[in-house]
Amino acid sequence: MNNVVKIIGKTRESHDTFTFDFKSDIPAKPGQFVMVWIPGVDEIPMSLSKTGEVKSITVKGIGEATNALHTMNAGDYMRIRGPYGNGFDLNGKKKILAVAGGVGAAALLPAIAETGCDTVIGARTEKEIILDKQAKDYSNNVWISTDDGTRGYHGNAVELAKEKIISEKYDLVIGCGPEIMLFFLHKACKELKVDCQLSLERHMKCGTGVCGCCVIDAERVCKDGPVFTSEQLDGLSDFGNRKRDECGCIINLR
Amino acid sequence: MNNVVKIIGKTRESHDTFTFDFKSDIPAKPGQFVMVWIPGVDEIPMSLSKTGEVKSITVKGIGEATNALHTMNAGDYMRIRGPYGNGFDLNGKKKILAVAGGVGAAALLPAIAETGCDTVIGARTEKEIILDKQAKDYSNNVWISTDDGTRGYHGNAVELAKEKIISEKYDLVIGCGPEIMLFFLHKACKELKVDCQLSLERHMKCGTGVCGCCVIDAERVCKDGPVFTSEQLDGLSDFGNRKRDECGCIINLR
Amino acid sequence: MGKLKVAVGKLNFEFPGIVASGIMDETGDSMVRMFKSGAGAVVTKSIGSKPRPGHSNPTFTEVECGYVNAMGLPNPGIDMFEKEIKTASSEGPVIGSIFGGDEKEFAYLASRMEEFGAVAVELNLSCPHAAGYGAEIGSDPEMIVSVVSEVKSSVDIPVWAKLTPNTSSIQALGRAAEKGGADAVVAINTLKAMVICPELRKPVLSNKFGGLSGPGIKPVGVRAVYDLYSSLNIPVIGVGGITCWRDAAEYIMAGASAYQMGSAIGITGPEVFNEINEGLVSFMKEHGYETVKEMVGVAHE
Amino acid sequence: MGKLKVAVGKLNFEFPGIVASGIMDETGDSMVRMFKSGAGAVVTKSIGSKPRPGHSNPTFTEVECGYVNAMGLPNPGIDMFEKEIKTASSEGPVIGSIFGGDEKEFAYLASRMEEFGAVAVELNLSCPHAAGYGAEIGSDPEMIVSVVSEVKSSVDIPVWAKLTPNTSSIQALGRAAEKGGADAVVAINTLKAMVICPELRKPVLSNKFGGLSGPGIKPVGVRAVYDLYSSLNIPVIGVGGITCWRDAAEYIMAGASAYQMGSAIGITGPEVFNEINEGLVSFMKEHGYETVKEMVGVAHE
Ligand SMILES: Cc1cc2nc3c(=O)[nH]c(=O)nc-3n(C[C@H](O)[C@H](O)[C@H](O)COP(=O)(O)OP(=O)(O)OC[C@H]3O[C@@H](n4cnc5c(N)ncnc54)[C@H](O)[C@@H]3O)c2cc1C
Ligand SMILES: Cc1cc2nc3c(=O)[nH]c(=O)nc-3n(C[C@H](O)[C@H](O)[C@H](O)COP(=O)(O)OP(=O)(O)OC[C@H]3O[C@@H](n4cnc5c(N)ncnc54)[C@H](O)[C@@H]3O)c2cc1C
Ligand SMILES: Cc1cc2nc3c(=O)[nH]c(=O)nc-3n(C[C@H](O)[C@H](O)[C@H](O)COP(=O)(O)O)c2cc1C
Ligand SMILES: Cc1cc2nc3c(=O)[nH]c(=O)nc-3n(C[C@H](O)[C@H](O)[C@H](O)COP(=O)(O)O)c2cc1C
Ligand code: FES
Ligand code: FES
Repeated sequence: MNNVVKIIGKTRESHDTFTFDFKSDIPAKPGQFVMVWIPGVDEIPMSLSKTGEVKSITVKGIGEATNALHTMNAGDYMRIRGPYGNGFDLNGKKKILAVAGGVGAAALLPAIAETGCDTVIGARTEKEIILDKQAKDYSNNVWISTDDGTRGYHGNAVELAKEKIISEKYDLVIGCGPEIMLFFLHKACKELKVDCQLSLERHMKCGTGVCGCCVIDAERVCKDGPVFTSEQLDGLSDFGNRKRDECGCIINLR
Repeated sequence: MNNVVKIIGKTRESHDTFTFDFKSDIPAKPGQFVMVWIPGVDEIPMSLSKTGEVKSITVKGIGEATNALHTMNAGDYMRIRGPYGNGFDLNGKKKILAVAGGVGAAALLPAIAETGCDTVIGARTEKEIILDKQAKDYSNNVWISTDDGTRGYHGNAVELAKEKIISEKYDLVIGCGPEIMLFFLHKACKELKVDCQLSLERHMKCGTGVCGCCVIDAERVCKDGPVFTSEQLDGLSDFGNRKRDECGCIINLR
Repeated sequence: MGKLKVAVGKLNFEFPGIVASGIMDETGDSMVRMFKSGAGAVVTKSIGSKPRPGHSNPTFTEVECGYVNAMGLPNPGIDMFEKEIKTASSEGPVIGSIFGGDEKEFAYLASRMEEFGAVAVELNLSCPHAAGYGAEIGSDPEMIVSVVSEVKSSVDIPVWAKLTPNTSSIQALGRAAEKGGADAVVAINTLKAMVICPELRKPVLSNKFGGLSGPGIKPVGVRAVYDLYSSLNIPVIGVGGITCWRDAAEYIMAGASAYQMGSAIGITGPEVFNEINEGLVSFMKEHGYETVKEMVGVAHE
Repeated sequence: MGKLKVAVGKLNFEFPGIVASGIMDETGDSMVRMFKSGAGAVVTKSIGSKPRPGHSNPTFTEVECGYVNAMGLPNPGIDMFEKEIKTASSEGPVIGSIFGGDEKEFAYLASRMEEFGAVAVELNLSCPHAAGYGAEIGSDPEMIVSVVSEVKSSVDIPVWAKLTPNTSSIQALGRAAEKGGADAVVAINTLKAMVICPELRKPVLSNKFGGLSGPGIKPVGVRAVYDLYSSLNIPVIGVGGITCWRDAAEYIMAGASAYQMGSAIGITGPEVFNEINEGLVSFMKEHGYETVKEMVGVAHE
């Protein structure tokens, strides 16, 4: 569970995002995450962007902890806990579409690698698109969308995904990205009557289902999630609406 | 390791010895033993006299704890720890002779059952002979000796064993019984150049190699033993000569 | 399952297992889920006067035999907590855990909890990793007497005192709680602990120190309960490392009228409450116990 | 393996791992075996004035994360022990552990140990399960000062005080030992504990109570060492739950100049000393430590 790993590779994915590779023989499933310690700074959840013997995390620098992580290099030691969470359930699903928003592509990459599924990667603008090349290594169809039209489809990922769902008739949509995007993706999937599994985020402390701080309604995102099915999402009144801060105080999402 | 078992059968083996059967799926090897708790009285080591899914201990009443154990019946609960110790190494040995002194037959029975080996069971007098019928279920040759000649060979088990070793040419002798008997059995085996593995006894507390109270020289009888090979016994100056009491004070055996 | 009804003083619970403070009890919905999983009652996360984020991460880590945590008493503050208790109380009995820096703060928080509908308050006199709170108050018997009696004089609901095992005599702490008028004592909170990462040369938790919970501390908790049962007249509630019915039975026989579980909710999941309920029922059937009460303290006979 | 040499005050040991009192150290031959397995020193079983059988069986049981024991200080008495120490001392440094009912008894036993050739004495001020001895003396700082200073005035070899974790402040106990003149403190002894068997409705150990050792207590020991290191000027020796090199490194970084192991000798075997020696050497190589000393207390930086 607690592991000290050595970084064996660091790759720039975009202006603000790096991937860190490390070896670990602990088994992990697509969609699972680890808690990463940045000594003296923080410990934060990160999806595994590779789940084989070589594993990786793909970190977008958005604040103190992620920027501190960016200063690490090959040869440095990192203490991680995990993997945690349920991951995606990909068994018996034939035709899958992965829909990523921004750094959400990191959480989907192992599922794309495992299934070779079609993929939509959306972002605000061209330079925010990440992991599209890696996705292409596994998938025949990797479609890009940007809100500003600087690359690929002009519009958001959900709109593009809707078109593809209609034309390609998927059995399952898997998704990860900003909650508001996932909220509309879930809605779209319901309309189009396709199952979905979406990976959510909440503030995390223990990562392992003990402290209860990451609950969405009564579900622990770290343990019962982070991946939830269409039916589960139907029953979660917090989804797209509310989260809680470190104190447990409610924050309205919109 | 700690197990509460229910006694499922109680069999009288002789005027002062009973066998108690119980179920336990913890794997055990011939020659291993358990620590048996007699609440309010003591906890004592007992060899397993069956080592399959149904296990048993065969208890000779000689003092407070063993006599208290005798009052137990089918349906009663018993807390045992174990199995402990190394057990006999029977791999690759073709022709084996088991030599039992008194209740030592209990420790040998599982090895006899596993290998069908020839067996010598000795005792002071006829009514002390136990488990000979059970041994016959597995073994073609079960020879009896009594010191007073009331049954079988007139003489002690070591003398009888010597004759058989000479006539039958065994690869290995396994033995359990009073230390003085084992001392002479070891000597006999050396003279006759046959390997032996003998199961020893010392006062035991932890049973698991921690407290150090059961050492013979520097070997923990509970963990490194209770079964020792000819070569090991050659190096043990305490063997046949000295043991220690509960305080750790030396008691000379002769 | 009627066999499993227990009473702690004048309070009655459907099941003997109670959710320990700090585990899946920060929100009303979580508490409801725990009732549905077979908990007889839920103790809330320890609540203070104001919103408090607790220590920064890392606040938690697994160790070989449990967890070490230094959450640092994060909580949304008593005002915000009314809603959570209201939600939870509709489904089962809620015990309000509170922490304060002095008698007055404890008394204030207790009366708010009573007002919200908590069936009892549990005084956190034992958290080992929050400066100025918890064990820093609860290690001193005189301070315990004074906090408990102040709270007693301001509420009508039962008052439970949760004690620390980081002491040379938990009996002395228990006697102080009883003297102050406590209706029950709860033992144990976590043991003072630390985890260091050799490669990174540092204590892992941001607070450096934390509290050890889980299976590793069970024998310590059982002994604490045994000791308290033999020296107090008020009920004892056992907590520490329970993960299966045998553990629960050990605590009950040591003298616990009811038991709490925390770490097991991470190790096994919320369903651990139901599993243990079932295990206890079949144990009781096999051994001829009609009620849990018949088992309480039998190890002293 | 020269990298592993350590000093505790004026004593030098080839390896940092020391056999803890009470484990494979009742006879001279056992102690010799432990030296051959890579122990840098051996602490003897705690020895008293007279032969003593200890508590009757059961004295020991496994628990999920270690052992609970109440051996009850069995020992052959100081007179008989001369021979054992002589045998062991020829192969390595022996530290004589002693327990007494008062200052005079401790002082007498210490001087006998010195006479036999022990390189130091370790005062058992912490055994949690022997009436009138151990923690019953060692929970009171004043008593510690008085025992340690009496022993100091009767021997020339270093005096180590072994402390109990069953206290609200192990620092206070450590400061008392230092004030009495102790040359080092050893922490921790076992935690007060109990195991009950539900089917048989009784505490398992004949003494009812016992002490918890093994992996489960490691985070408690690491914290104790960390606390002692930051409040004392004398060396600290760490003990409690060490079974692998990472555990040893945790203790060293918390501030231990050397460490002891007990339960691991049952869990892994005597060879655990060599295994950890090797593990530490490769860790030190990878992380650029030339000596164990460079690692001592680095977690405080
Ligand atoms: C299951 C899960 C998987 C994730 N996977 C990835 C990933 O693969 N790549 C990636 O770049 N990011 C991922 N994140 C988000 C990542 O954890 C945050 O970006 C990071 O914690 C921000 O920390 P900071 O100190 O840099 O920013 P801050 O300025 O401290 O915080 C910015 C925001 O990050 C979020 N955040 C901070 N701490 C936590 C925490 N302990 N738990 C959850 N959210 C927190 C909050 O929403 C906060 O408002 C994941 C989050 C979750 C819950
Ligand atoms: C590995 C091993 C396997 C054994 N297997 C069997 C067996 O299968 N059947 C059987 O009948 N007996 C067996 N014994 C012997 C049995 O343990 C003793 O007969 C029993 O402990 C006597 O207890 P008591 O209270 O009845 O007698 P007591 O009057 O208390 O003691 C009589 C003698 O028993 C021995 N004894 C007592 N306590 C212990 C102890 N804790 N450890 C070791 N010896 C002790 C001592 O030599 C003592 O002098 C075995 C012993 C060992 C060490
Ligand atoms: C993550 C976590 C948070 C905790 N928070 C609190 C708390 O807020 N108040 C409290 O009194 N105890 C708290 N505790 C202690 C538990 O209530 C319980 O006493 C302890 O964990 C031992 O029980 P367990 O082994 O079943 O977990 C917390 C424990 C954990 C693991
Ligand atoms: C079987 C056993 C016997 C012990 N006997 C003694 C003793 O005689 N004197 C003493 O100071 N400590 C004794 N201890 C405590 C150990 O020396 C040590 O402090 C404790 O077990 C924690 O270390 P560990 O986890 O490595 O075992 C004993 C421990 C065990 C398990
Ligand atoms: S982060 Fe603690 S329960 Fe999810
Ligand atoms: S009985 Fe304890 S070491 Fe053998």
